[in-house]
Amino acid sequence: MKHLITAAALAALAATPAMAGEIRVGSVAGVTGPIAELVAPIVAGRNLAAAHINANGGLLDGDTLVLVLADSQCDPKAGVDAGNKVVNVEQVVAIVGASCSGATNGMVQSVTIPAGIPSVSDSATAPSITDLDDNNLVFRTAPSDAYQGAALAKLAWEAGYRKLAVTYANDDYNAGIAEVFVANFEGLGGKVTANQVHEPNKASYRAEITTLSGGGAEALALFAYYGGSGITIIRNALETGAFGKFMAADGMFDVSVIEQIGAENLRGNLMITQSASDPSNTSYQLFAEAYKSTGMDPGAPYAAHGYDATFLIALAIEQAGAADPALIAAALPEVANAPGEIIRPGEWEKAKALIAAGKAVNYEGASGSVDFDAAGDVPGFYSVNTINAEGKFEMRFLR
Amino acid sequence: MSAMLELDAISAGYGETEILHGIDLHVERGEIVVIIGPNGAGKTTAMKAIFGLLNITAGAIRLAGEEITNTPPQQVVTRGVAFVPQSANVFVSLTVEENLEMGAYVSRDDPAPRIEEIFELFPPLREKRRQAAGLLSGGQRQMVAMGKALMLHPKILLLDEPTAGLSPKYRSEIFRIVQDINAAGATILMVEQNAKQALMVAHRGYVLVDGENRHSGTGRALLDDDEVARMFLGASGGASGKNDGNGGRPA
Amino acid sequence: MMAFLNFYLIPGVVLGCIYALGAIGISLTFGILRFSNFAHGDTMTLGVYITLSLVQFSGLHPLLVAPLAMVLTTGIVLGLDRTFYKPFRTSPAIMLVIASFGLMLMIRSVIQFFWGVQLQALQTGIQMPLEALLPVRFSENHLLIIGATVLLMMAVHLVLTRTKIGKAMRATSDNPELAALTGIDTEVVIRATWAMGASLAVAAGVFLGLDTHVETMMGFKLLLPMFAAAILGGIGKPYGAVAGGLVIGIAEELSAYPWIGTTPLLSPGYKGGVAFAIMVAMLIWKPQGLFRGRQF
Amino acid sequence: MEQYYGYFLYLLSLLTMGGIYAVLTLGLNVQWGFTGLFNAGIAGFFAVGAYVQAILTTPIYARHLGGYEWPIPLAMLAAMALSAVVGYGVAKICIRLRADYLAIATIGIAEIIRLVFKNEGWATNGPRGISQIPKAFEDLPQPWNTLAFVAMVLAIVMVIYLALERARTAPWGRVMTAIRENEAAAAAAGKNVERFRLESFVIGSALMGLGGALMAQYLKQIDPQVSDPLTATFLVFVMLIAGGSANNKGAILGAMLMWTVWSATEILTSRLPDEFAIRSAYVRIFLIGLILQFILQRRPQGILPERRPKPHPRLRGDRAPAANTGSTKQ
Repeated sequence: MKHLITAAALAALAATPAMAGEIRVGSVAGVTGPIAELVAPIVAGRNLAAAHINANGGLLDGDTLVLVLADSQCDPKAGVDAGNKVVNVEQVVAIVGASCSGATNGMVQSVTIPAGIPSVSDSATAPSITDLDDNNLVFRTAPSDAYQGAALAKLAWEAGYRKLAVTYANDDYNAGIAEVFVANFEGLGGKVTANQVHEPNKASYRAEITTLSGGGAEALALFAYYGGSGITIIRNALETGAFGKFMAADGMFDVSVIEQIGAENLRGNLMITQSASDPSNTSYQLFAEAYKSTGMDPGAPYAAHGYDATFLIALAIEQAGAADPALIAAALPEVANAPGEIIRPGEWEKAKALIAAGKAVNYEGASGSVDFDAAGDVPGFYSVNTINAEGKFEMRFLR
Repeated sequence: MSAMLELDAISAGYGETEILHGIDLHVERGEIVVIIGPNGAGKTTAMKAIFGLLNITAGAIRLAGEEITNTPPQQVVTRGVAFVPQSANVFVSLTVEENLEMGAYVSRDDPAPRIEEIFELFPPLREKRRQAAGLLSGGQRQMVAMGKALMLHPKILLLDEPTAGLSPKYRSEIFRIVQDINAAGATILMVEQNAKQALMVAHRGYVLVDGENRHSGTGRALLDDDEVARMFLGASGGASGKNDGNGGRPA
Repeated sequence: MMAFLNFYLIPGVVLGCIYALGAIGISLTFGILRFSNFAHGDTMTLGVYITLSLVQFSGLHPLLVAPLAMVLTTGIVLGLDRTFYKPFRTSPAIMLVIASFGLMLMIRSVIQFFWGVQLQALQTGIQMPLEALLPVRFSENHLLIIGATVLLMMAVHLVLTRTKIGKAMRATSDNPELAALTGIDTEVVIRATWAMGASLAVAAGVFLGLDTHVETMMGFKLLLPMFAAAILGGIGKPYGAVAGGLVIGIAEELSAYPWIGTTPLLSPGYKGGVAFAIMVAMLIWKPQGLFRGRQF
Repeated sequence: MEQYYGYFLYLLSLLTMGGIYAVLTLGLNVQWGFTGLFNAGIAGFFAVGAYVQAILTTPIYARHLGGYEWPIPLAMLAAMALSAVVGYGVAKICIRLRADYLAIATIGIAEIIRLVFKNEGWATNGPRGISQIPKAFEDLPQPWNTLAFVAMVLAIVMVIYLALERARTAPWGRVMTAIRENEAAAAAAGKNVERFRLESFVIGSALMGLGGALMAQYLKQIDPQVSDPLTATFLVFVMLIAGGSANNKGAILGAMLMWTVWSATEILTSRLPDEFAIRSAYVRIFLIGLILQFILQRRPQGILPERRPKPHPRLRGDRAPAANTGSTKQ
């Protein structure tokens, strides 16, 4: 037993304080747990931003930005624990994360707000985060899903749908977005013929789909994670012939949807909204080009948001002129919002020079223009993705 | 020629509790030997000790002259000892036939001919051969259990209270069967509560009290012994277990 | 009526087949090694990933390489048994339960480490129902799954009733003490149990992978329904596990059928609870299970 | 200096979580350690406690039941009480089940409880959970609020410990041990075995509810994921077994130690080279599994093995022959 204790003590000692020339930022994510497959590309986005910064002069006087990964397991217990570790042991000056809304809510309320550490979440979309009494410490580059549900409802209406069936996975993200979607679609005059929750991770949804198809809906609005239940539902719906057309939000945005169902079955039949900036936009293209080096799809949900959150924190550190949490928190809106010279993904050297010269900068991110409002939220920008002739997602920005 | 089975000053028990304190016992080829004694005297423990089911702390057990002290049960079976426990002694969800087959598990030979022989010995089992053993009556189960034990022509058969819980009719039936299989050549060591009937079929008997030998002798002699009669053959067999050490050994 | 058959009953049967195959292993382990094996679901996942790698390597149909995956998985499971379960053969069941819990974490993290957490597929595209059978909607995969399950069940039945080791397995599951007294080599029986349980779990996992997709939590997600099936059928009763699996699979699907009016009888949000409710009810009112399994 | 202050705060967080888990392990120790009741549905009672605490204390919020704004201690008592009531209900129907069956029944019930919390959104805000849960002492300045909360948790652990130690050595506890060891003998000695088991189950459940109430405060946020069986049931068993089941000190030690292992292994694995960045999380889970196996094989009775209270005088006489099963027919 002594060995175990010794090992734990060594572990604690190994976590030496930030060495000279090193500035630590927490990277808290649900690496294991129910949405592990969604988290990997997001963390890659964060790491890419850190790599860009370190390759182009680093922070302040050439300090290295070190992202310290901690696992929030998508569970508030683990989120709080991860927050405690990065804040107290790793002595980070800011945090990106912590993936799921529940884990984020726990982490910020229990750890980072009391400790005065700013955090920028890249994927927590619950509206409850807006309501927190956060001393202006909690930011997010992921828009509250209040926006996306509305965007998708409008899109559905404009696409000519009047009667839709809705089903959503029973998790914090999908339940929220479905609720907003239904309210907005009905507000526009549309009819929701069936609105049904489903339990994720089941092997078959044929029974649910059959019930949903009863009301003569023109399409199925599907709010789910692709891995949890989304792909299975589309597959079952096509196989049973219950639905041929689908609308979905960004939990479904992944190439594996095309790979598994087959492009020929989905072309013209699937629309997926996604929180993203204009793909014709320079910022997104810069990011997408660089992200390819990770071997993953730059369009993966919230990968761009992960990049932006990390880049913003770095800019704020630069702007603050010191690795000081309070100053970083204050600087975050300054570097994110107008006025200032536009900075895009990868343009670290330029930003560093401008800040050094005392000029204002305004980051225009890969995921959108990331302008924080008073609550630390960003407005939603969405694109819609359909499947093109080559069997790839084709992105169209929604204005 | 050495005895078929010999227990030489065996001490054994469960964990730290010693139950047998130096038991001596021997069974000769072709004998029926019965162990009687009050509750908690260590009768079943002695059986389990022979079978390698508990830890023997002192003494030696020899089977036809070879030592088998603390040999694991599977090897004891291979060496030719078969044990029929008091309860749960058949595989209830297996058929009668399959139960018998399992009795020959350690052998590589085809068990079918021997199964037929067993049916000769226990005719009622033949018509129930495809029935699950769990559906049989108590007496028939006991037959299955004994048949299973006899599958490999064991050198010695250990029976733990074969008549426990049976009706008087079946009880006599079982004792008759015990004599039959003995006549067919099996050596038998059994533990019994029905001391009187058991001693009548047995060649010899042992009386265990509190984990020690108290009496021994031929079945007839023990039946005639006043002390034994008072202890076990009277109105209340079990209640007299309190009897202490000065109860008088045979002179 | 056709809708009931096509969209509720047939999917229920397919799901039931998958549960049934998985539950046999749980039931046998429970009966013979006498503990609830929490690592069973992740053993299934491991087998599916091995199959996936074999498919990617050979380009053959998953069902063709599955037997090899069964053999490989069995080998791994036997190694794990030696290292992690054997020291506890005579310990209280809780030690084995906890050991299996630790093993569950270990197997899963190894899978996640080597294969990653991204979704993968044994087969891509969708499968339309076979024309010839319409209006009954059976897709090719579903026929394959049901057919292969029937074949496997027959194989299991033959092994258990016609071979010496199979009978010894049933005997040991019935009464382990008596089995030892009879001279049955418990270690051999245990190895056979692992082999059968793991192979069937791999088959179940591959079927699930064919019907849906492959991911690292797939087996774990099936664990509790499989437990429910094993309990329902009676512990240590392989045939019971099959019946239990089918009942639970069908019940889950039918719980969403609009028996009264036009809305599902039970909100699909509670679908996962159906298996547990059946299981708890069974434990309370008929703890020996449908097939008179061992009672503790 | 700064970093040592940080370590100190992390240590406090380990003590807090360890302490909350200690409440759970002590509850489990009453059920499993003393009485041998294999309750694998800890997460269910834990969740009941957590949700009761959250609903009773949070300010009014449109998306879930609330607005009662009870004082924190009162809500904690209510959380215990309701968990006890649920525990009574579960025990009433399941208590006669043996070992593994009880385990599986309670797992099923805990999952059903979780589904209820997840699906009855009007009361619980469904999967999004309840946020902004008031926490004891949170108005104090940092670090005093953290210290005060740790002190409260540890004081609660201490009180439970003392109470359980008393119970363990009292006749009640000795009867429990007797029931675990040999139910028939206990019953033969005239003990109403079922009632004792029921009492033990209810007491354990109440403690698990209290653990939930503390956890809700500490996290300030709960959702159905909090009662994930992995971290809310199995981990608790692991802690108790590692610490030493039927030993109250062992239960506390196991909770503290295993939580430290659970949490601190990440500090090790996050140091792995970059290409392992994400995969390190899996390595960590693997390590936890391995450590568990190590403890099980090397120290199966736990770090602090059970210390037996003296057997109950009325049961002692009956034990010896009963242990010799088979040789006697009662």
